[in-house]
This record gives sequence, C-alpha cells and structure tokens, in this order.
Amino acid sequence: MDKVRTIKEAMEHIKDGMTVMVGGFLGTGTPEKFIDYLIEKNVKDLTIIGNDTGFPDRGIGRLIVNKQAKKVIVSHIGTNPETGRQMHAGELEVVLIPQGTLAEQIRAAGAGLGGVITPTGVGTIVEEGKQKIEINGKTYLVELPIRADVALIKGAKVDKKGNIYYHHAARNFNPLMAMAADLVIVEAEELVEVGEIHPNDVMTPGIFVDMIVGGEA
Amino acid sequence: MDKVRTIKEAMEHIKDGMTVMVGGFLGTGTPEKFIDYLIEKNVKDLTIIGNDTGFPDRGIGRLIVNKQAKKVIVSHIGTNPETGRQMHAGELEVVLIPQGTLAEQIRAAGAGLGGVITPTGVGTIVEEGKQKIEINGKTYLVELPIRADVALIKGAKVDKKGNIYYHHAARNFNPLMAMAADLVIVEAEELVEVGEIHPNDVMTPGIFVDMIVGGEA
Amino acid sequence: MGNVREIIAKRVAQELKDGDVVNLGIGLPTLVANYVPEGIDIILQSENGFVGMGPQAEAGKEIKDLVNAGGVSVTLQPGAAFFDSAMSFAIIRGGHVDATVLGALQVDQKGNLANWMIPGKMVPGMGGAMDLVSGAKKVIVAMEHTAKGTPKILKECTLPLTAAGEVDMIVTEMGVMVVTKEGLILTEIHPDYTVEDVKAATEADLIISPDLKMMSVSD
Amino acid sequence: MGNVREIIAKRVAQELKDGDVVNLGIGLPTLVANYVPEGIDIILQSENGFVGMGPQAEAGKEIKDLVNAGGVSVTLQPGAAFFDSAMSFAIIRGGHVDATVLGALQVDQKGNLANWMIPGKMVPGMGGAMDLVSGAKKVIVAMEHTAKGTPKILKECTLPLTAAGEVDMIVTEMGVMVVTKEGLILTEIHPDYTVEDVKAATEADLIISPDLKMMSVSD
Repeated sequence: MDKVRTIKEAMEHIKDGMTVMVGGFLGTGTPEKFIDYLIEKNVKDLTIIGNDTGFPDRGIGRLIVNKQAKKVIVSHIGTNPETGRQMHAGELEVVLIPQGTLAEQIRAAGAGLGGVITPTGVGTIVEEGKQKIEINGKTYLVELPIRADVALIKGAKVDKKGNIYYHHAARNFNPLMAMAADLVIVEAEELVEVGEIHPNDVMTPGIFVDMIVGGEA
Repeated sequence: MDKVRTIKEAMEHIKDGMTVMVGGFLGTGTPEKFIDYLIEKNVKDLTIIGNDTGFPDRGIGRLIVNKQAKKVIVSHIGTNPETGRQMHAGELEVVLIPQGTLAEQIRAAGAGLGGVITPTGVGTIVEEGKQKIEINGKTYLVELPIRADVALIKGAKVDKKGNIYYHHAARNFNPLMAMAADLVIVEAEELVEVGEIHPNDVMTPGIFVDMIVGGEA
Repeated sequence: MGNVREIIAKRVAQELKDGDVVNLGIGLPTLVANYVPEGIDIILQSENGFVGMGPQAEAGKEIKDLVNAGGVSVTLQPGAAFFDSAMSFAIIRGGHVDATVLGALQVDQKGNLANWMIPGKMVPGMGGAMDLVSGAKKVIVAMEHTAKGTPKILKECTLPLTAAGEVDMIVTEMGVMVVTKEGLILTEIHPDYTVEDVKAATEADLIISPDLKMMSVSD
Repeated sequence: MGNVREIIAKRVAQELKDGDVVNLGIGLPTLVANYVPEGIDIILQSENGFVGMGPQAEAGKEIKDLVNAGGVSVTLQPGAAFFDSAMSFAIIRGGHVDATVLGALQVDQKGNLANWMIPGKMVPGMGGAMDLVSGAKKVIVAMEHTAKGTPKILKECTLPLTAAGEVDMIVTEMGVMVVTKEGLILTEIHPDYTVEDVKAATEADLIISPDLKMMSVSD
C-alpha cells in the first residue's frame, strides 16, 4: 500500500461542504501547505474542527479570512478578529467547546467510546441542552464524540507507512484527529524511510494514516 | 524535590489492606523487584489491579501464589491456575473486566472523567448491575473510574525527575496507572540524568511520579 | 481431507485485503498469518500494545519485552509501532481493526459468540476478546465445526456471551457461513462434505445459499 | 504603594510549594513565575501540551514549535515533557495541576468565576479555562481589585460563568480573600488600605478574619 501522494492527489478528496479537522494550536502544528492548497482551490462551505481559528495570517485563520468555512467547532477564536466579525454578521456559525472536552470528544470518536463524562462546564452555559449524569453524587455532562470526513495532520517526521513523530508543542490535537476521520492526510515536514522512526517512538501509528504528502511530493 | 528512594524507603508506604495497581501484561513490564520486596515483607490483604494475574512464577502471579491478595481486578486469570483455585475455594475475590474497559477506567480516574461510555460488554454478563446510556440509538455501558492507593510502575529509562521511557510491549498499562494512584512508585531499569530522555520522547511525564527506585538505590 | 486447522486457516486468510489491520486470537487463528496470499500485506495488531507483529521468535533469538498477547516471544515487521493499552483498545474499539479472527466455544445464528467462560468450570476471563468482538469491523470465527461431534454452531448460545450479534462469518473445515439478517447462510462447502453432513453437524437453522460454492482451500 | 501587578504576582507566588505543577494564565498571572521564592521549584504546565515551561524566549532565540498557550515563544526547563492535548487536559482535569492562577472579569463570594465572555461584546471562547478552573486543586484569581473603580468581586456573578464554585482564593492589590462555606473571608490586607477601603471596593459580603494579617509583599 503506497500512501505517498502529491499534494494535488491528496487534496482532491476535500470537497465543498465537508467536515474537516485541522491539527494545530494557534498555527503551531497546523499543516500550512494544505491550507495554502485549499485556499488556492477555494473549497467552500467547510465545517472546520480545530483548537482555535489561529491568526488571520496563520493556521486555520487563513481559511476563515478567505470565507471558506460555514461553521467552526473550536475552543477559542480570540486571536482572529475576523472569526468574531463573521460570527456577529451571521456569516459563520461558531461552536465553542472547552478545550479539554474538545480533545476528549475527538478521542472518543477515534476510540469507539459513546461519549465523554466530564465535570467541565457544569453550572455554565456549556451545559445547555446536554444530557447530565450523576455519578457518586457528582454531576457530569455527557459530551458526544466528534468525527470528521477528513483530518489534516502535520508531522515532523513521517515514514512511508504513515508512522508519525511530532516535534515539541506541534503535537497538540494532531494525534487525536488522526484517529477520528474517515480520511487522514498527513503533511510531512520530513518524509523518511520505514525504520527511521524507532517503533518505541512512533506517536501516531501508520495504521491511522491514509495519505502522506511531503518531501518532493 | 529528590524523588530517588531505596526500595526499602519506597515500599514502606505499602501497607496491609491497600489497593495497589501493578503495571505489566503477563509479567512483561511488571516491576518484579517490587514484587520480590512485597513478598519478602509479606504485605497482606491487598486489592490488586492489573491486566492479569501473570504466571505462578512471574508478575502479579507471585503475590497470588503467596496469598497476599484478598481481591484482584483484572481482565484475565487463565495463565495462573492458582488464581482460579483460590477463587473457587472462596479465598480470593476476582473481578473480571474487559481489557479495553479496564484500560479506560484507569485512564478515566487519572484524567478526571466521571466514567467511561463503552459498547463493550453490552448484551453480556458484564452489563449486570451497570448503568446504561442510550446515545444516538445505541446502547452503551457506563463504567466507573478505577483508582488506587499506590501504583507500581516499571520503566526502561527513568530520569531523576521521574520522566519515564518504556521499552517495546512493556509499556501496556504502566502509563495509565501512573496517572491514577495517590502514590506512584516507579522501578527504573536504568536511572538516568535529567535530559537523557528527550522531552519529545517522554512517555510518562515526571509530574505523575512520586518515587523512583533503581540503579544503585 | 487435509489438515483441518490448515484448511480453516487458509480459507480465513483469503478474507484479508492488502493493508488490513488484523488481530488474530491465540491458537488456530494465529496460523492464518502463515497463509496470507502473495502480494497481500496485512498488519497484525497485538492487544498488549503494538502493530506490526511478525512471526514467533526463533529459540535463542527472543527480543526483550517483545511478546504477543499470549506471552509468546514474537518478532517485529518493518514499520511497527508500540503504544499503551488505552491506545491499543482505542484501535480495537474504534473500528481501526479491519478483521479479528477468534475461536469459539459456541456461536449462534444471530451472530452471538461465547468464547470466554464455562461457568463453574473454566473462568479464564475475557481478556481483550469482548472489546475485539465489539469493535473490529469484521469478526471471523475460525474453529472446528463441532467439539468432537457436539455442535458448536447453535440456534442460541447457552454459555455466557462474549458479545451479542457481532459475528460476521464462521469458517470451519466443513464450510463457510455468513451471519445475515435473514439468518445463518452456508455460502461455501468443503468438497469432502455434503450439505446434509453440514446440517447434521450444525444445530443452528442453516440457510443454504442458492449460490453455494466449493470452499476454496488451495494455495 | 508599589506596582500593583507586581504586588499581586509576588503574593500569589508565596502560595506555591516546592514541586507544585502550576498553570499560569496569560497576562498578570504569567508574572507570578518571576517571584517564586528561592528554593522553591515549580513546574509550569502549558495547556498546548507540555510541562517544564521556562521563561519567554529572547528575541532571535525562538525555538521552533515551542510556544505557550498564548502563542508566545518560550523556553524549556530541564526535565520538560511534551504530550498531546488529551494528555494535557487529563493532567488538568485529573487534578494533577496543584494550582492555576487566572484573571477574572467577575468573581463572587460563592467562588463562581466569570472570565471568558461578555455577551454581544467579547466572545473569545473559553479555551482551556473551564477545564483548568474545574480541574486544578487550587484556583487562585489574581487581578486588580476593581475595574477602574467598578467592583469585580460580587455577591453573584452576572456574566456567563467559567465554572461554578471552584475559586479558592482571590489576590488583589488590596488584600487576600479566601472562599469558604461561610462566605468570602478577607484574611490579609495591604498596609496601604483600611478594611473600610476594601469593603467599599467590594460588592460581595466580606467577612473580616479575626486573624486579619498584613499582606506580605516583600521579596
């Protein structure tokens, strides 16, 4: 199974209206070349799931500025004024989720769990419309799994079987999203031969990865 | 904060009647020196949480053979006939849990989640007495977090801040248990200086670890 | 007929596709890896925490901390990766295992499986079996058709279940059966047996496929 | 009195114990790291995925992929460790953070905190704040006592909450308040203010501790 693709071959799978997860935290760990390409292709009406909407010129924020999203599901939009503007103008639906809950919801989707039982958000507007559950006298929210059609991941080193090694704080949501989408495409900073990442040090097993773009591709 | 202890200093904290998690899978990744010491001290009436009860001469199994447990919470006892014998004789309480559920229950305790929503066990005797929850028309079990007084962990390399690197399949339950006990003690195959494990490669952050035994200690 | 276990393992191997992530149970299912067709690469998952498991290690060449879920020393394939038990079962429960192959004490026409205990007699524990059967995309039971003549393929399991309604396919030395909404359908039969032979060895209501084929067991 | 932010940061720093894992919010709370007493080692957690965060990086010495949760380039301390966002919040939600220090728009005498939105005006999102306030063992609000004269310490928050009943301590330039079952108790007061000054700047019912101490703000 050869998983290595040109960026064009890989990005062809992203269509208008899809739900797309994008790794990264304020742009750190975001596959910026994929963002470049999506902007060039001008894919529209995306539902974007990520930690935040980055900055106007960095990360997911560039897709917002280019008006390619109809909805975002994130924990924070404060660093990108354009997200707030579109939200207030009714051009963009914004769903805000506590960061740790968002991480667990994506993990739950990848791990086949039916939901997440978390204390976060109890007694706040986050609990509105959510199922609650009492366990040992304490109240928790039941938060549902979050999946996507496509996950766009960034790895520092990726081998040709799709095993990924992340660098420093660029890891963040990437390993979680790699488990929670129908199609997982990774942007490799460095594409390496199988064996160059020690089996102990693989952070995302290649079994989750469908396509790899990087190196000369 | 010096975390390095002699085995004697560390094991003194394990008292009769405590609930103790022990890492490992059929003995691989089990801190055998700690088991040696607990056998020598003959600590009694333990509730032991682990993947399995190992073999009669390896892993947790040695504590069973020496009759130091009153209860075990595990996924499998088939490789240690003595566990079954004590269970049938009414000398040992055995709670059997599906392996993936057990892993998530321990993780949930460490991660501050109120429980685990899993499809595993639905329609089997595992569901007896458990709360069920319907999500999107599918039935799940609500399984509760599992914590311990002490977790006994085995690491291949451990630095003096308690950062742990595991080797091959010896990882298994160790990183999960390191998050889910009041006192976490790690047996280091190799005790190394801070910095010898790259921050990217730490598998259990030292913040979870209270005491380290290894090297000359 | 040839070696029964070999026939079963060979036939199961044909179900596997290139790139499949597969978990093989202890015993007969483990043999399946030996018969994967040329050109098909599968990735074996081991529930104690890795993908890319290779064949059993040669005596004297065991690798430290490298055993399968049964405690047997194994080897690694290129591209292997280790992880903790939560990730191992995230893979299993999350539907990232394309196929799991397990033995059974009993299996029934509704796809129920019992393979983990005989009350009062044998209580080894379910280990990872319940998660595997609930979570894998395709569940294949690989076993001898009967227990020394006593049917194991039943109308309804009497032993405690491993999972309810999760079995997709049963492969025995007599043939191949698939679980459907309509019931249990015999789709392939081994040339050494007649349909009547299979029916006699099966307690379940067996629907005979109108397209009944000969079970392919050649290499 | 001296620099208000410095006074607050210094006093908060005295709450931290050797070995504590601490998460500091953006802005004033970040300053706390500068005043940790001699001999006390704390470990800073950054919700974007690491422990062992060091001071801000010098210009020109930024390290690739090493920023804090506000996107500012930082450095590492010896013994640092990186992890993914699920682990980062397992640490936070699981009670492995000994103390979190945050600012507030409003905080009330029941320990409710509002610091993430002003409806119709400012909706940045809660980021990791809700998890931090629910999960940390000790929640310390560090802020100026009023918003240019308007009380921020209230009987009851009017803005949407970040978390209900989770605040343990409030440190301002006027003093130190602790949230108890009995209510909000003023335990320390800055020497530049009288009890009446503090009461006048506080909307909440303030219980004056019989052991009221001078707020210690020396180095």
